[in-house]
Amino acid sequence: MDGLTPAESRELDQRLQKRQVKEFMTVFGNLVDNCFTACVDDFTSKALSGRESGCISRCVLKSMSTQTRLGERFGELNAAMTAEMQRR
Amino acid sequence: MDGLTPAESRELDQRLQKRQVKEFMTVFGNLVDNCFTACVDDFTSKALSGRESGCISRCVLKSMSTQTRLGERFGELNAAMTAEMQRR
Amino acid sequence: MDGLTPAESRELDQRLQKRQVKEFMTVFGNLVDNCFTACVDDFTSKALSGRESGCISRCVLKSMSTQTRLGERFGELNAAMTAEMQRR
Amino acid sequence: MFGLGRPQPSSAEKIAAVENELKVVAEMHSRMVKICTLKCIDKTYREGELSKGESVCLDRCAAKFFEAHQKISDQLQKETQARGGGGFGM
Amino acid sequence: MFGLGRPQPSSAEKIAAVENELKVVAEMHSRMVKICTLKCIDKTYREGELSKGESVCLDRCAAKFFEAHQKISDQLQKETQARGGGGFGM
Amino acid sequence: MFGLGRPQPSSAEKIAAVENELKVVAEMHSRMVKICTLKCIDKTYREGELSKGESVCLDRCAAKFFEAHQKISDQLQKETQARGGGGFGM
Repeated sequence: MDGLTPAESRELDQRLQKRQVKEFMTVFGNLVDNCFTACVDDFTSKALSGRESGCISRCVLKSMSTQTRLGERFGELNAAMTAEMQRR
Repeated sequence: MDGLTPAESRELDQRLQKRQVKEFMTVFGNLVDNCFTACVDDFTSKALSGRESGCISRCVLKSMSTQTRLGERFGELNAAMTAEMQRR
Repeated sequence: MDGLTPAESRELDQRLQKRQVKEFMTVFGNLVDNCFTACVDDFTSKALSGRESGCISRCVLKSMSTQTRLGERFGELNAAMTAEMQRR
Repeated sequence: MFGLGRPQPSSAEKIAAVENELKVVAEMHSRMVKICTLKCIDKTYREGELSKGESVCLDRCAAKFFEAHQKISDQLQKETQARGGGGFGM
Repeated sequence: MFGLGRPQPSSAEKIAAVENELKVVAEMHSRMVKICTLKCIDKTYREGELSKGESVCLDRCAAKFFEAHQKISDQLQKETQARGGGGFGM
Repeated sequence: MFGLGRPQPSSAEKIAAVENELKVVAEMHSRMVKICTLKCIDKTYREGELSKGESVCLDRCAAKFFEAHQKISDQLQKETQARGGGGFGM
């Protein structure tokens, strides 16, 4: 995992930034899919109703909290697993 | 979006062509998934029945019309959104 | 499909190896998704129950057999289709 | 989508930027097709043509999808700023 | 799949063509596994081995999947030509 | 994940290895979010905040997901060795 020269680190950083942008787009896309699927079901009008709009807002908020909470758990569990594997 | 030199445009065109091929493959794959899932449910034989075959044909036709119609709407809505964002 | 020089073959081999790794990761990921979704449904505890654990084991076994069996069928059908297309 | 003002990009950067923009648009398009097909199209496929009801549903679904997309994008930007950058704990 | 006759491809083009062909086949394989697992495998996983019924179902599902794939590919080519190229409004 | 002991990798190889490792981790993360959202979050979205029940469910789902992931990875390695390499008929 380590032992990279400064030039290698810089190259790696750039790639990781690209990856982060890509991942953000995926998270965003999944969020749109999720919240639209869960909240929009009435196609008698072409504008979002108040109910749909509110549902989407709450869905976005809850999805962000979910993402944050699971991100924390993932970090902890991944650290524990990595430590475990190095002990083996 | 603009300000590209001719060489850059050519390079871009090539990449866009590759992208189009890739997108076509995705659309095609989704169509197969969709129509197979919706139309094939009888596994007492290894050949498509007349009913399944007909269902798949209609599914392909309807999917193409859906793709076309949504493509038009997408173009209009995207143009409107772009115009809106430039006005901001 | 053929007519590659040795250097081209070597380059191709490397790419194919990368592809295989990538495909293995996808298969593995789908298997985790599948077996977790099918087997884990009780969130009153944070450790897998005996029932869940057993279900996952059997799911992995069955998924491997499925993969193998469908791999064989795919090979046969693909060969037949290729032969058919060359006859046209 | 997330317009960034930067000076003098290189040739490769310009191409990558246009390419990326188009990729974002293409993905949005593909998501819309998937979701609106699911919401509007009768899965029995008794007919090969779009019914009047399905056509209207697709049009409205497309409009709602764009509205929702914009709304979510705005809200996300606001929330992310409020929470101080990072966003999503990523 | 969509055979194109072109003269004298370069080294990189030849490799890309083989790679692409294999990618198309790999994707088809992966779609087939997903869809036939869904159609044929009992989701309770009470057994770790394929039952006779599941095995036969997988074989038939694979055959039907290939037939449907071919059928759809042919129909799409015909329709696209009839509608004059572009296809899908893409 | 599948640690391979190899001598003296080149610069490009080292970068690709780190990148790949991170990609594997990112994909696992994204799968976990998808699956645990599905298992734990009430789809009516009557509330914008996680309920106590949902929060606890997410924590446990994450722990179970890791355990299952590890378990499946171990089993797969064992089975693949037992079946003599190839695995999955790939």
